[in-house]
Amino acid sequence: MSLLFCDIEKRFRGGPTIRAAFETPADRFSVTVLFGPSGCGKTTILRCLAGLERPDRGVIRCGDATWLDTSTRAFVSPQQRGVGFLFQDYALFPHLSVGSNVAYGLRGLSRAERRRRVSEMLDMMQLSGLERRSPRTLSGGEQQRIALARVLVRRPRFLLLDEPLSALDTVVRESLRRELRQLLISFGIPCFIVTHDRHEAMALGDQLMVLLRGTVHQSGPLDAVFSRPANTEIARLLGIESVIPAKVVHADNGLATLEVEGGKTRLVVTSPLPAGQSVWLCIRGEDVSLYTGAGGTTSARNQIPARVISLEHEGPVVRVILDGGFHLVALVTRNAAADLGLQPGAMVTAHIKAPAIHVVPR
Amino acid sequence: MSLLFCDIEKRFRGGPTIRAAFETPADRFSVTVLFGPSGCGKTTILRCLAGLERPDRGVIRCGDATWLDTSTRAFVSPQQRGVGFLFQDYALFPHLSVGSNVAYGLRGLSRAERRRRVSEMLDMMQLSGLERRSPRTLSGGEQQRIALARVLVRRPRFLLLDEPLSALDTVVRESLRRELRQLLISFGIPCFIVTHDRHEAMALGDQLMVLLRGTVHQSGPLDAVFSRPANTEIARLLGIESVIPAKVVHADNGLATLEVEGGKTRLVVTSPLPAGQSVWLCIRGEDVSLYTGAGGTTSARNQIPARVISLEHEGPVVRVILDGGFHLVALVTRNAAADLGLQPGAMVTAHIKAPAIHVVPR
Amino acid sequence: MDWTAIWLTLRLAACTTVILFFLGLPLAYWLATTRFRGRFLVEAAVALPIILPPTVIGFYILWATGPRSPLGQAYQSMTGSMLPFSFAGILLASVLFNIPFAVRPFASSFAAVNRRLVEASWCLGVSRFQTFLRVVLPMSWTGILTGLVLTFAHTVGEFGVVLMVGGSIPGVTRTISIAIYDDVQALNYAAAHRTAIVLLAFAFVALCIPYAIQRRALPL
Amino acid sequence: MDWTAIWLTLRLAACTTVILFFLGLPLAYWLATTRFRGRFLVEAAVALPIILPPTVIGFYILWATGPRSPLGQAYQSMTGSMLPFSFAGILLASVLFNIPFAVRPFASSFAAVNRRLVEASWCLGVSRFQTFLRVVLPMSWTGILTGLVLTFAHTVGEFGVVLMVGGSIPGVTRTISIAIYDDVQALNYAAAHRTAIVLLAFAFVALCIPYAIQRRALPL
Amino acid sequence: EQKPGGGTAHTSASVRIAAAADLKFALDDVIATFSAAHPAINVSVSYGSSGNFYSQLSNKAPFDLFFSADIEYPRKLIDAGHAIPDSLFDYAIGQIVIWVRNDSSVDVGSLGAQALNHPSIRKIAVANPAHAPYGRAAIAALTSLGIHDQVKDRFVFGENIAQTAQFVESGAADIGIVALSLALAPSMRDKGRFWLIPLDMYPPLEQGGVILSWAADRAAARQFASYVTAPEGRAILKSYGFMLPGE
Ligand SMILES: Nc1ncnc2c1ncn2[C@@H]1O[C@H](COP(=O)(O)OP(=O)(O)OP(=O)(O)O)[C@@H](O)[C@H]1O
Ligand SMILES: Nc1ncnc2c1ncn2[C@@H]1O[C@H](COP(=O)(O)OP(=O)(O)OP(=O)(O)O)[C@@H](O)[C@H]1O
Ligand SMILES: [Mg+2]
Ligand SMILES: [Mg+2]
Repeated sequence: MSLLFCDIEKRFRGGPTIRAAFETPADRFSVTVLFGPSGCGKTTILRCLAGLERPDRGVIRCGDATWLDTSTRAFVSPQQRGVGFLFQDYALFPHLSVGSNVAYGLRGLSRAERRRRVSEMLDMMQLSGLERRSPRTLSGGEQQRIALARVLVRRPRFLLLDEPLSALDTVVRESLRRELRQLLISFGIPCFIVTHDRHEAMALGDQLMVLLRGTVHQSGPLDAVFSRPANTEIARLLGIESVIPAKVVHADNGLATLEVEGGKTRLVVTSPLPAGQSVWLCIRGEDVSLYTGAGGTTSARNQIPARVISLEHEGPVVRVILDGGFHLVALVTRNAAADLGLQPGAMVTAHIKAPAIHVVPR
Repeated sequence: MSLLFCDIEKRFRGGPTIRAAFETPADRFSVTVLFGPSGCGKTTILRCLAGLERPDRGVIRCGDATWLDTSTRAFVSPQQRGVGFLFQDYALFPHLSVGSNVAYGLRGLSRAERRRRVSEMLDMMQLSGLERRSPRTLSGGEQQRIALARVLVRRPRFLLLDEPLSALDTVVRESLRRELRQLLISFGIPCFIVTHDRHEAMALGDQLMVLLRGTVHQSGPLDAVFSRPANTEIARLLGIESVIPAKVVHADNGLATLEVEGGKTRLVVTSPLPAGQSVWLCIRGEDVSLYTGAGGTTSARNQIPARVISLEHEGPVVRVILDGGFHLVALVTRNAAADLGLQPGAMVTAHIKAPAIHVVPR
Repeated sequence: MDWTAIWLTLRLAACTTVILFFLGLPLAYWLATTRFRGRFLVEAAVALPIILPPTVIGFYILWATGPRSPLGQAYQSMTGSMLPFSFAGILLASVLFNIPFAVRPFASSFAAVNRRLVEASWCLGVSRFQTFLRVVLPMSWTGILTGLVLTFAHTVGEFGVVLMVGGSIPGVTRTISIAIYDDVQALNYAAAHRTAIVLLAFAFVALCIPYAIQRRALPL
Repeated sequence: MDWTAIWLTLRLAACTTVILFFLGLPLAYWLATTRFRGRFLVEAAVALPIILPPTVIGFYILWATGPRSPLGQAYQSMTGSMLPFSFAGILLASVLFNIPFAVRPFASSFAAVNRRLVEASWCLGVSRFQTFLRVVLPMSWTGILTGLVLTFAHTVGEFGVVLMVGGSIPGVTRTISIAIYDDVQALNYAAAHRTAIVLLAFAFVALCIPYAIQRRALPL
Repeated sequence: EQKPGGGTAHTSASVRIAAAADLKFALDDVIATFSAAHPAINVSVSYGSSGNFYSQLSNKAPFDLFFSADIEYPRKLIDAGHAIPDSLFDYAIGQIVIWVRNDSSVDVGSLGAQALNHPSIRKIAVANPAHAPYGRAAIAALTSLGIHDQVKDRFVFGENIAQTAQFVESGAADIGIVALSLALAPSMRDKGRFWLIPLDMYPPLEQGGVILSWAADRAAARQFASYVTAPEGRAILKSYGFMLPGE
């Protein structure tokens, strides 16, 4: 199995130091998402992989080839790496037609062959007919696909995408999110995608690397990272809505009973922590179900009577802020909210399944 | 009652012509959202209101004052309009400290009074302690609040906000969305907000104006526009997921029975249309409820057996693509999907309440 | 070293720079902000002194300000003295001749100021003029510095125009460049070399200032 | 009209422009892209000819290319002829003197090319040189045109350096500006006026070209 | 009479002189001795090209006295009403020499005018005959010597006689025809050899002067002019290589 190995450090004068160490398969499809807030170094890592930025220290190896080794001063130029880079603003050449943009990187081929490959690629991207247009006259979504076509027509070993959807408006962005993943799958090459939108991360990625202040804080399969953030900061970043201080009062064979600080509420979670341990509880809004009236039999271990404090509409979902002895957030669909007759002041029962509560020791 | 009246037309050479005609109260709190895809003219309308752009034709009146009248060549400068404009990138003065930025527009006051107002405003915005910092060293959210403070400290008659949240990363954006609305309410002045994010529109607005290709296509109270888009294009823009061609086969006192084209499915909707009329049906994903097993008694008139084609995770919700004789999309929460055991191939029943289906004649 | 000439030259350069600071800023601001379609004509006119031979310019300035021209007569009836062959005369010539060296850097740095900031200031109720003073000027100081340094240094090095209009009168119109020229004419090469080296060193150091401050490559 | 002088001047301006096109582009590209910390020294050196009096420059060029200097001797042993008082001599002087008028607009238009486009080209496997030819050049043509027009027009108007190095030989080194000067010296004012008017008109029209094409003021 | 002039203060005893460049060394010496004899009169001088001075004086340049390299310019100034008609005087007659650097292989002393035809000569520096009187004299001399047509292709033209001297002195030109006064100047004297072209080979280079009509102190100006043309002045001029009118 061929691997991409990367262990680098890049310092900016007057800026932060950015460090990244990871390893991913280099020969089969997978999407690694670099996720983190603005300025955390996502773009910098991508640029180091492409050879556009020189790390101050470190090694990058791709299969047998050493792309960078600061100890031996080895450095392979961007031209030689055979990596495809999709820039945030697409960086289409404004003085060339769509066709010439796509053909731009195809050298050393006969004219006919080049034309064949370009039109094949444009077909594949549903861009045929646009060959002679200027990129300026096209919509954001079309521009994105042209940029992708320009990169993919060279059959790169890797694909690096820097916020591929952020230049688009929301309507287009949401529809292209799905298309993009399908497209990447169909090409079957390993990809790195930078984003600071967790919905985008979920929609596009397999692997997730969470960056904070220039350092990779957590990485692993998308699900694992999302359901088990390593600390509260990552948890908050990933969209956990309620982060509640609590203490373990009773531990029993993987199940722990906790008492929420300052309240009398007790919660059961799956956790091996000993009694007396102080923890943060992370509860995602979508893991909180709300019921009114008498609760029937249910698999949820935690049933918390709570009062609705406020409702906030957010697109298809409603964010319900609850007071159950502690601050709790639930996400429900609009018609669920209507069916339940949710109003500020209404009483509800919040159901939370034990495995859905994530415990971070503190 | 004092009104803001606007009826303008602005032509760009080689670009589109932008038209807007509307009227809003000018003396009490309300948030009008200008919503539309990129390039539809939202910013242009805001700039015309602020006096930064001169319409080619039209009238703007605010209360008794005529700000613009192209027939009499009347034009009131931006300085005289007393309007607060929040730019997309905040446009803080990089050579001034935070305190000086906020104090910038306060003229003709004593030094002490100016300082008092600035610190009062900074307190209100929870920015105290940042007075001496340079705007460059602050986070996006802080910058946004400073820009808002700079505008609000002058007590403007109107507030114009051009994509106030788009310069922020998603995590910050979502949390500030809520704060911003609270802040605007506390100042109680009429606001115009530009956005192309429908979640933002829902979270911030009272009134909605939908713009397409330079023209206001629909406007009204937020709920009304969202639940009754004037045409399919607006419906799609506002996030209606399924748009289905159908024909009225039976009309009965406000209730219509429709047959979906190419299928045998029949749906009941609330619509006064006569039999024989061809229509588009617009069904929002969040209005489709899914059930497995035997359906009990329910208020939903339409119960459609359907097969799950695919599932797409999008943050807290799962987008379920269904085949029920026609293409149907449902949005459900993650744990609802888990509880229902949704898998491609699974059979479910989709419940859609008749009033939730919007009918657009074609 | 001819200290009289050096002192005169510095005085001339300083006056030229100050005058072009005040004249050049509004002209440059107009060029950077106007939507007037014939702007390119004004820009071309501003750039003309770069192209025309200094002696030609000097010759015409001499005629235009001489006692037989309306301008010269007006000046004479107002001040009682003559423009050519006076400090005021070479100052006028030097100002005209240096317009592009001040106005072009000014204008290009004004144009580089984010228009959004200017509009933000207007919307905060601050007048156009106050906005210029409080936002545009402080944000384009490196460009203004470039223009001033170019103007100052170019005046120090100027030769043809001042020779024509000034007439090389010691202490009045005989600047350092003309002193070098006179030394060369008098075959006094050693003195010419000495003065030229000083001038070269000065010009180089002066030019280094804006380039060292301004990180990005400068527009001309 | 002195057609010999006009023809010679056009030839000189054309040769200077062509040479500075090929010399100036790499120098400007280096200036626009280098991270070398001493770049400002090179920039200052490039700008020096704007500041130094042309006659001083001409004087030193004459010494440096004369038959007793190493450069002059090398040239002589290679070509058998002399640099001063030849077309090659004034061409050399004119190229040196015009460096800033070509290189500064070139460099500032290169610096204005979006770096992202250059990097995109590299990532598409296209070498640095090819990227320059296929992306940077086509995207900065207005700046290059400005530089070429300035160089051409400035050579037409150049006077001091050519006077010092050229020796005013009709058809060889007597350019149009020198012809005007000679006419003025000979009190032949009518002819001088005629030629100067033509020169002025030419310079103005030439300058209008880049400014009219470039919508935004220069880099401004 | 208008009262021209820039910022200079006019004392009753001040004379401002515009003088042809070839007078540089001689006139400095004359002024020095004049000032020693008349300490009350303050004399200042600017040197330059006579053609330039003519344009400037036509625009009332603030000089009292003009020493031209060619008497034609003062005459024209009188015709135009800028100079006092009866103040015209001639003060010297220029002489020209054929000059080579010391390291030249051409033996100019024995070859005379034929030195210009020497095979090693590639460039001959001559003042521009279109406007420089020394240039006209040089061309006339070569014509009457019968070698003008053989050497004219090798001419390079100096803007004035000083630049012509600079061309040869720097070695850029191999030989040149320059003013005797320059050949005798301190910076040229030791660097080269010359051959004096006989006076009858070219029309006399009459150098004349004039007092300008706006001269503030005509008496002082006249006093200096007559000092130059008096025996003291003539002696100095002669020592710098000028012939004197009437000799
Ligand atoms: N050329 C540079 N010189 C100095 N500092 C830099 C440079 N490039 C990036 N930085 C700094 O390095 C940090 C990381 O930048 P980077 O662009 O990698 O962030 P990012 O995670 O991509 O952020 P965003 O989401 O805003 O694009 C930032 O603080 C930035 O200011
Ligand atoms: N100064 C201008 N000159 C020419 N065309 C312009 C100008 N300003 C805007 N336009 C054009 O007018 C249209 C509307 O522009 P506007 O900025 O108002 O759109 P918008 O709705 O704010 O879009 P976005 O969401 O991208 O900000 C666009 O097509 C734009 O290209
Ligand atoms: Mg980035
Ligand atoms: Mg906009």
